[in-house]
Amino acid sequence: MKFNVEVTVEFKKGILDPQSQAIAGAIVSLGYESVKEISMSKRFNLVIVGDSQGEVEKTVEELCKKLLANTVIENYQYAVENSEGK
Amino acid sequence: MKFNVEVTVEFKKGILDPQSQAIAGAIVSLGYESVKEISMSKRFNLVIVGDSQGEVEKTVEELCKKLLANTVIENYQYAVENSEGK
Amino acid sequence: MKFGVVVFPGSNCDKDAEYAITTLGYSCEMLWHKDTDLKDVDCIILPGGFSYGDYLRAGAISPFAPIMEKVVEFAQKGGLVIGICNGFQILTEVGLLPGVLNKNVSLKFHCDIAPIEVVNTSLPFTCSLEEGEVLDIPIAHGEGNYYIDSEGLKELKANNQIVFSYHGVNPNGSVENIAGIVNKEGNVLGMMPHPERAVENFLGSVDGIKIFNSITKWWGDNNA
Amino acid sequence: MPEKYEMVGLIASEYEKIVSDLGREPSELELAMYGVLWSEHCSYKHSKKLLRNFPTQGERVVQGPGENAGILDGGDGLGIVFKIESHNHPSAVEPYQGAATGVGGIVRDIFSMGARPIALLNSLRFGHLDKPRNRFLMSGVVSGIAGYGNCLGIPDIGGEVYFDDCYDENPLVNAMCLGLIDINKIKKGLAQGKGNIVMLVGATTGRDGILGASFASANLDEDSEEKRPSVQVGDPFMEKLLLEACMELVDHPHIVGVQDLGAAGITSSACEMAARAQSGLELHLDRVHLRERGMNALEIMLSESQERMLYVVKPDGVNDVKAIFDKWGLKATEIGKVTDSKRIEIYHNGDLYASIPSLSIVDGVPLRDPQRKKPAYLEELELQTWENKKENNKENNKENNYEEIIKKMISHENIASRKWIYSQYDYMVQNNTVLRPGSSVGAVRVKGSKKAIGTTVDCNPVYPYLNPYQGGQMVVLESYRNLISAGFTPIGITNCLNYPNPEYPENYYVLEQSIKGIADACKALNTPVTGGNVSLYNQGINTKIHPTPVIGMVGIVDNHEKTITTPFKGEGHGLYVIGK
Ligand SMILES: Nc1ncnc2c1ncn2[C@@H]1O[C@H](COP(=O)(O)OP(=O)(O)O)[C@@H](O)[C@H]1O
Repeated sequence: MKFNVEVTVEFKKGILDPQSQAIAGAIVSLGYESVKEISMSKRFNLVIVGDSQGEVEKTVEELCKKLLANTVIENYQYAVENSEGK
Repeated sequence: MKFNVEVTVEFKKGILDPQSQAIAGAIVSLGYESVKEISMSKRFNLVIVGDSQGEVEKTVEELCKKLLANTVIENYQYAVENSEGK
Repeated sequence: MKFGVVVFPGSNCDKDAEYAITTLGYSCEMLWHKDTDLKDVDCIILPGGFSYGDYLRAGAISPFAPIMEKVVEFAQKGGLVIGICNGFQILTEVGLLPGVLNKNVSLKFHCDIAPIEVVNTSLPFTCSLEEGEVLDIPIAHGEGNYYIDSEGLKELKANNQIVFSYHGVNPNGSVENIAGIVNKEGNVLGMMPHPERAVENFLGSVDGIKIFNSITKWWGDNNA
Repeated sequence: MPEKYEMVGLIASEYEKIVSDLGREPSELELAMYGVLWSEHCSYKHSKKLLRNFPTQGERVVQGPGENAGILDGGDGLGIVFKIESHNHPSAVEPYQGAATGVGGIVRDIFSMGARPIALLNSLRFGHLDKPRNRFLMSGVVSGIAGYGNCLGIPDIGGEVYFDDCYDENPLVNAMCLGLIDINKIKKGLAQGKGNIVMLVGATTGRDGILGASFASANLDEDSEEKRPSVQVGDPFMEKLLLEACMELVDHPHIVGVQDLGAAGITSSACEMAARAQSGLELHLDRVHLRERGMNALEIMLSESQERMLYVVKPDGVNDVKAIFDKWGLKATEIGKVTDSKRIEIYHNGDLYASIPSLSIVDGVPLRDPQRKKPAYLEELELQTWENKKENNKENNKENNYEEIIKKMISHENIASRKWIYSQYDYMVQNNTVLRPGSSVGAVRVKGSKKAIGTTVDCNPVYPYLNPYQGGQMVVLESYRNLISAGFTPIGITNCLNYPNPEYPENYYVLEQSIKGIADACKALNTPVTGGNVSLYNQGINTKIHPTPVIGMVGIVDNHEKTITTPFKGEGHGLYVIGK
């Protein structure tokens, strides 16, 4: 079965995020006063084959820990969806 | 009114994204054969105030074009949601 | 002739550009990003560095600096503008040059002295160089991988807009080994290599001088 | 249940000293402040006595140990400011950010003195690269150094890397920076003059890196994963702005003192600045510009958020300082003032949270004098005779296919080309680089003159391991040889002493012996020590590092055209071996 997986990786709360800060600064200097907050994160879209949702989730969990997220400073979240089930 | 906005910026199809490629390569070398595709994108979460959904969408559209995406190589998508309506 | 070097927050080759220009005996004004006065300069240099930290994309935030509105106007009127490294990235982001500069295929910053070949000698920036001549010019960048779609590339070639190409090794994966291009009109140059770093023998090369001398020669010929 | 002083890394006798210095039990904040300032990392309690062996004087020494960085007289009013620092434990946990913030910290040390940074170097140690984790660490560390230094526009002109199993659990990341200053414009970390204003400038203060100093003062163990939040994230862009703003203030007559915020954040900078000036400080934490809401006094005082500095300014200068930082898009906040109470007084929302004698917290730690014991392996080595050494060598040298041997040697990770590393560093920015990485020393020209400054970091850890005293000497001699063979006159050193846990007598013996070796070599060569850094507790569960005293030596030459590069210059030239 094929699964569509969406992983989001973002900075942990309280960790300095210079990139989002710089973007926020640019938005201010562009004069968009209506923008109150901005934060940036990474998203990964994967297609994974597997026999079960559980098996794929295990793979994703490992991938996040080993590769996609730097768990020292980042958190990750993911959603796994059977693409054939629809 | 306050709106939650989620913007996704990704490489256009057919344009080589060295970062996604490197991640794909790393996944192969880690031995995850079940992973068939991977692509990476940037996600921005914004809080914007405005009188109407339409007004906010206009702001977001401008921001994407001017700053958040480089439309030569990137596409963007967004979703605007009234956070007070709920 | 008078050069102007723009100082963005995070520029770090602004002083090197000034040093090269003044060492070669030309005059130089520093242009602060918040100002809107171009101080009557004849050629504007957008220097290397990490303007606004290169956050989001290299050069993405600089187009909104107040000075840039004037720089764009100046360029559109035919004024000479050179973007070196980060300056090249800014020129593509602000739309004065086509294409974009992606991350190096190695995903790593790369520093070296790179041989580059002169492709077009009909420009103010190259008029005293020879076609096919190879210059040794330092490179130092993480996002120098020039990309343009095939339509755009055709147009670049048709208009003879490719100015420099890497000779031998392509250090970053750029399309057609492109190291520098001009706009259609030929007055805005963007290049990843740093000619301002090749102006004294002990620095490893003096080939950068040839580029500065071309510009001043062209200026002299056209404004005498 | 551990005692409350144990929770902050202190021992019973230290706690007693605190109670006696204060004349009462410390408050929670006071104890935490003592905990970080009396940690090994900040107090040098295990090494201070040993460091007294170093020669710190000489006709060229303008500033010896004790300030943010040392300064040597380069002639004609030129001050050469330089220092080396370790960022070992943070790099073991998060290699990119650990190494990046290591660079950020050492660069701030240089420009807080008023000097413009002109060169970076780094000295790295990892376990062998056949282990994926070591490859991960090395590539993270190298890109962290590159990411930070390149953005600042300071050329990275040299370094060294060495691989050995002993660094498997505990890699070493030492960064060195050099800067130039007009000798009449030196800024010091002094909080002088009652009524002068204390300003916190640069980045906002967040919860990152709280307790980093005590993290550096313990072994790396399984819990290190849990200690992860103590890793800080660097923002080189912010540092570049801070650097330029500070450079603009170098000439300002109203600046009294400057210090960067490093380990232990506001606590260490404020206390050290007051102690040096024998003054007191009154700080109001509610004025500190915070990144996160709801931070308490303890978190603010111990935050190790990067890219911040403390300025002491005469009241008339406050507006100028604000204007210059504003020009660069940075915040400068008045957080307190200098007093003559000789105490550090910390207020939060009007309440007094701490009142500590500045000399007690900075210099009051009882110095330790641990047991020494010669390690058994050294005794054994000494018993080996020349004869049985030769026998051993025969065993190893069965292979006599020289081509094979040479191929094996040049492809060995400790000998192979380092270009993979240094091509990631911008080593040409600033237009001064005379000798690039790939030469035996790095060198930069001094603009406006023909002078060049040559510099090198070296340490072959095998020598101090096999013979701590002579090995210490040999490390200094290697740096010296590198400089003179490139045409420079060596004039002084900084050093980074990377050692395992000093509480073991064997480790302490080795530390003491190698310091004596370094000191004696420096005396003989007239290369005084102007500063350095001590990083103890470099060991893991199964391994401990070899003694690794990294020497950063500086030399000068009057004409940069007289420097000598390493490559062969032409066919037919003779080859000579000089010396014994
Ligand atoms: N970590 C590093 N950073 C920068 N340059 C380095 C680093 N490691 C090695 N180099 C450079 O590579 C060259 C060779 O290094 P090494 O094998 O350690 O030589 P040496 O025998 O001179 O110590 C030197 O020029 C050195 O400056």
